[in-house]
Amino acid sequence: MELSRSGVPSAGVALIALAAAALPLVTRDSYYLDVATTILMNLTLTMSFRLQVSTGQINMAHISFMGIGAYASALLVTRVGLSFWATLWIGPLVAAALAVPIGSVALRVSGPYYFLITFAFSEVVRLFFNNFFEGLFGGPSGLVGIPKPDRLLGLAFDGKLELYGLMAVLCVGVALALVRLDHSRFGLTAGAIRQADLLAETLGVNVFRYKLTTFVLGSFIAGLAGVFFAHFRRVLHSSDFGLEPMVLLVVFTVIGGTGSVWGPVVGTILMTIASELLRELHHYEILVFGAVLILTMLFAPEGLVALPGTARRLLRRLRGRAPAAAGVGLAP
Amino acid sequence: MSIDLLVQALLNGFGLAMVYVLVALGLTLIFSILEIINFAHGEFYMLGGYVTYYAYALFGLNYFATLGLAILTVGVAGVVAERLIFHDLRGKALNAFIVSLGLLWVMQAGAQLAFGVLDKPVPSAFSGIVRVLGLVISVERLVVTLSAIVLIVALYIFLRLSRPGRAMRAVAQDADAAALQGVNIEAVAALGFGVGCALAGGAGGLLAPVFAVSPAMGALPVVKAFIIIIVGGMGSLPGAVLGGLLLGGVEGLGALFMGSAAVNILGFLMVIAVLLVRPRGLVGGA
Amino acid sequence: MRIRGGIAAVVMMALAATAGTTTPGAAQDKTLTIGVLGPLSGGAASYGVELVRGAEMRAEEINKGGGLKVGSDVYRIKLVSYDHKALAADAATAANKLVFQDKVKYIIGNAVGATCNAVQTVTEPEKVLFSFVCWGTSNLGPDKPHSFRAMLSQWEVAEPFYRWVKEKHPQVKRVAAISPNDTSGKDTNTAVVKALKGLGFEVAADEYYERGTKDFYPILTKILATKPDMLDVAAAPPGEAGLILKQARELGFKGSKGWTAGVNPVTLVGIAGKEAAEGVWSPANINVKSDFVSATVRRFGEEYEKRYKEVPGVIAVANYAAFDVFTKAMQDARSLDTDKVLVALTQKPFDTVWGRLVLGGKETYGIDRQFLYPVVISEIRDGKVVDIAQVLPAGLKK
Amino acid sequence: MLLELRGVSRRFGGLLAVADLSMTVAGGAIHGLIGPNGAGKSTVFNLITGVIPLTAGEVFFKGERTSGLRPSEICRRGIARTFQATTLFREYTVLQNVLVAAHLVTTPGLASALFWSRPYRERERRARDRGRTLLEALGLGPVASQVADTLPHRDQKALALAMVLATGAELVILDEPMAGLAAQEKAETTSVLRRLREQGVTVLLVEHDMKAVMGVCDTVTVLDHGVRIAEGTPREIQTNPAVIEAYLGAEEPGA
Repeated sequence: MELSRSGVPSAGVALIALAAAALPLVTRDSYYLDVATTILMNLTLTMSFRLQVSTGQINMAHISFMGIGAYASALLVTRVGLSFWATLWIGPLVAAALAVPIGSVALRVSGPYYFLITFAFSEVVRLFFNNFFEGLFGGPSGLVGIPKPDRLLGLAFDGKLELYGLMAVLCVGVALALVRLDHSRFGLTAGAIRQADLLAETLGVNVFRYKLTTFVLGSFIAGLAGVFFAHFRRVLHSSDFGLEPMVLLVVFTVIGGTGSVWGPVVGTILMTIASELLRELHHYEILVFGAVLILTMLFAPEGLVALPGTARRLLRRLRGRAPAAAGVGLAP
Repeated sequence: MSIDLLVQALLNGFGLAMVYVLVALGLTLIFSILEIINFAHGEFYMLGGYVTYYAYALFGLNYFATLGLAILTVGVAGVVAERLIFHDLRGKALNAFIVSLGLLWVMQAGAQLAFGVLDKPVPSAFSGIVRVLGLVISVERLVVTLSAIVLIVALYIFLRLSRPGRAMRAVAQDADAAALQGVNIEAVAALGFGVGCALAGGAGGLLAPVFAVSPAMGALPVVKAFIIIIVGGMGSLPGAVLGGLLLGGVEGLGALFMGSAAVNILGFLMVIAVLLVRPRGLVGGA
Repeated sequence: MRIRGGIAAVVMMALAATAGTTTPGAAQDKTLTIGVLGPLSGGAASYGVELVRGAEMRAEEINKGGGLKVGSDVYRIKLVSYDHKALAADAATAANKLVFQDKVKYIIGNAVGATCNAVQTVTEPEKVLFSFVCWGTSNLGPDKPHSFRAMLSQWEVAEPFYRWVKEKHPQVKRVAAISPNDTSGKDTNTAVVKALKGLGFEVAADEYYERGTKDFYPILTKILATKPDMLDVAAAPPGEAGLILKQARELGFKGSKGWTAGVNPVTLVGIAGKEAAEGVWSPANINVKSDFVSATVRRFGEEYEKRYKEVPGVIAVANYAAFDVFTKAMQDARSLDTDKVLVALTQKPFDTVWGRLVLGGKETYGIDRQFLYPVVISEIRDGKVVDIAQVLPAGLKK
Repeated sequence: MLLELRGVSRRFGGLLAVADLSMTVAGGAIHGLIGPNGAGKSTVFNLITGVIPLTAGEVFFKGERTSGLRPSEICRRGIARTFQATTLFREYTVLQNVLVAAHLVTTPGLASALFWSRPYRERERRARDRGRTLLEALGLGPVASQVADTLPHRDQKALALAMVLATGAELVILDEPMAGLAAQEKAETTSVLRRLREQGVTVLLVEHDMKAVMGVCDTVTVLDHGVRIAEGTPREIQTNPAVIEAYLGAEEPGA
């Protein structure tokens, strides 16, 4: 990772932008646009999740901040009458503001403890939306009747295409910011923390503050995705921000690979498409997915993005003892 | 609110706590040895439940023999899982998370495929209730709790006195040092994973007659187990027992004062509170 | 390497097996694709699976009988069913796939309240007819003219049920209701409480538990302390209702028992045990094996059990009936156009496995989109469901 | 006094690893800390740099209390250290390692990192130039773009030293800088230490190589079982009976 050369990462973002812009030229099928919008929304979530993974945090409450942004925006629009274009910024700010105390508490512990305390936080948030202030959050029935984004600069956002376009702009913006961050000094230090946090700390890096910064920044981005989600789906339910969708985010990210920003991109796109293709299989879908997860982690432990390198290594190893392996394989 | 009601509520909470402690001990044993969190732990509990359903409810095997069979079967399944997919993942938390999640999905969908989607009843082996000072205790739950305590004590003795048990503790404390002293890490890891799963299987077997069995039954105990080991302290047996009693007590009492659905938030708040005050859990070491 | 190769082989076999199940037979006739949604994996899977099976059986019957004759055309029915894992966002995506990818005009079957709202954001603007078994008043209304509830809800059932209890069992004065903490549960308890108050009962408790709960001792201790004469496991699914009754008995409860929104008494009896399930009254239970049900229902039950090795619950029957009603309406309309079918649906009663069925509910929902059919009140005696009375929901009497 | 420890203690369970230790390090000196295995030398380093909390006592740096601060804050005040088992950012190149270490000197703000403004890029360029200069000075110039994990042991040691220096610390604490080095390499390290002293950097080191310690240090403190048993010039220490006793009594005298 050479610091100054911004050409490679920017080219990657440009590629995403180009692909996103090209899709409507290929198809305007509502279903494809819907899936593509979902992918872009998930991309902002997985990329910001990876930002936290890059400093060694597996933040299981990431999706809660999406929920906080979503509920905040939905309520501000329906109850207070604010414009979507205002809550598009207020929602993420609310999420980020709540991330400061929650992150400060959670980051006092690390490793599996951090994982479990963030899981506890996410359940607290989900159960809160589900069981408290029912008049406000809709309780177990969910929040319905959330309007689509209002007009902006003469543009109406009532069609799938416009919503897709909006999400594409948000996603490319987030990707650009995250790629720059990853290839900047900030990203360098973040990676150093992941490799040896104590060494970084003794060299003057305030590890806590770095982690908190990525936590809050990640939560802001999750909140942004949440605001969009609320006005795109127009129905909110606490389970949309529970363990299951969170687990999927982790799966997307890790299957793609956490080594670079492109891992989550590959993972999210491939897995979302695969899951749409397998939707008909009912519970066989999770059977297949489960098997894929296990095999991927066994044969491509660094994720799909790192697969070419892993495969080369594996091939070399296999070639070294190929005859023996064949013999063993045939044994009863 | 009468004292009777408070005591009964507390008793309710403690009623099944020891079974969840068993699940938690399995989870924490695996964590200590392999440094991974096994998310499919609840699915091994589910497997124990189905072994009980088939052996006890369908074939009429003796209740305690069935329990032994559940422990053994699930233990063997655990060893197989470790050898097949977990043995390379020592300490790789994120990869192990994904792999165990995959295993969870495969096992859950596999159970739906093999055993059907509906809840399957397992008849109670013990019926009736004991009334003491106006308090109600179900004989079934009493037997279950006592069996769980016996298993916990057995685990304690195994870890303290037996050779493989001591090897597990040595690996849990310092794997490198244990390896230098000639402990076969590979074997200990496989056995440890097996014993951990066997504990979950035993818990599943114990609760099968109390709760019936279904493919998704593993989710609940594993969440409780997480809370228990965090509150008690990872890797600590007394800590898990303490965590189990605390969680049971809080949930039992909480149900009196707030909506039962909202009670679930208490356990998680307890996790956050404990980690704030004692990041290594109530009984966890430095 | 050998062991890993083993897993790979098993996975490949699983993949091959699943691939085989997805290819439907080719047909010369025109094809009518109908969608089914539901949770097909995870904790709520039993609902979705019953929906799919009910639809599957009716669709197959039609296909075996030479297809569906609509006007001058004959259609073979093709079912497409998607799993939404009980998640609202996933349900919206799945509905999008049905409507825009599979070009489905009819979605017959969905469960879990929050997902219905999400699906409706897709189906209503596209005029796709959507029937479901979700409870919740918000799912039916004049602003949702293309949405139907294919199963009686407690808004239809609770009042006649408790009127019957009041008449036949006057000793019952205080009733406690317990439901899961979700849309169906909230709605059921609300309807039950309204019926109870209207009929002069006392509401001893109105409690909710988190879905997936297994240990009901804590909540039951609280409920039983209010000394109810009758415990209504209102919207609890069979497994959980069984556990509640079993544990209530252990805690010394000896009063009457009801199940306003019963769905599968066989599972309930299995889990509660014969003793704890003895005497449960329900206005919604259906036991396809009972001597009291019609020959068609019994045949359905036998066929279902033969195919799926499980006993059907009320959801399977409801979706079987819904499929029947919608296909009959297509034939009546002599068209697949949803506007015309919509008219045909509300014009006259249908003869179904439930008996006479009409679409009503305007008093409650402001629009006639609720399936109304006779309510059979049953009692569980020695582990068997015995039908003891038939009452008609308000809207069916006309 | 640059560094002062007042009554510092650290307890691990039942074991008192450091007992009521008071000592001072003078500015501009090379100060050695020696003692048999298990004497508590590394623990003292961990206490000074805030890696583990003190059980009792206080640490002052340039007259200000530093005990109780985060390690990063202590580093910001001017104390940097190496670890006994050489720790590096193994996936990073040599230059990247130094850039992370130079973090304090060139603090990058989040906003500037996001927008890659001109001042930000300018500062980055200066940081890299500075890093290269430092690497050249320590003989690591040719391997600057090599991944740290692939370096030979000698270069890893040198890189650890370079990173400590890159922080701009006034006091550098070195935990066995010569362990595993050949005689020739040890001599190079010794001369680097002397050069640092010339530039006004204070050095506190733990080292097992007695010859090297006695050759380069101005002052030597001797620890045994967490207690200070002697302090003085190398000559005084070599003849101190308590020190000789401690080393003879130990299983493994310092090489």
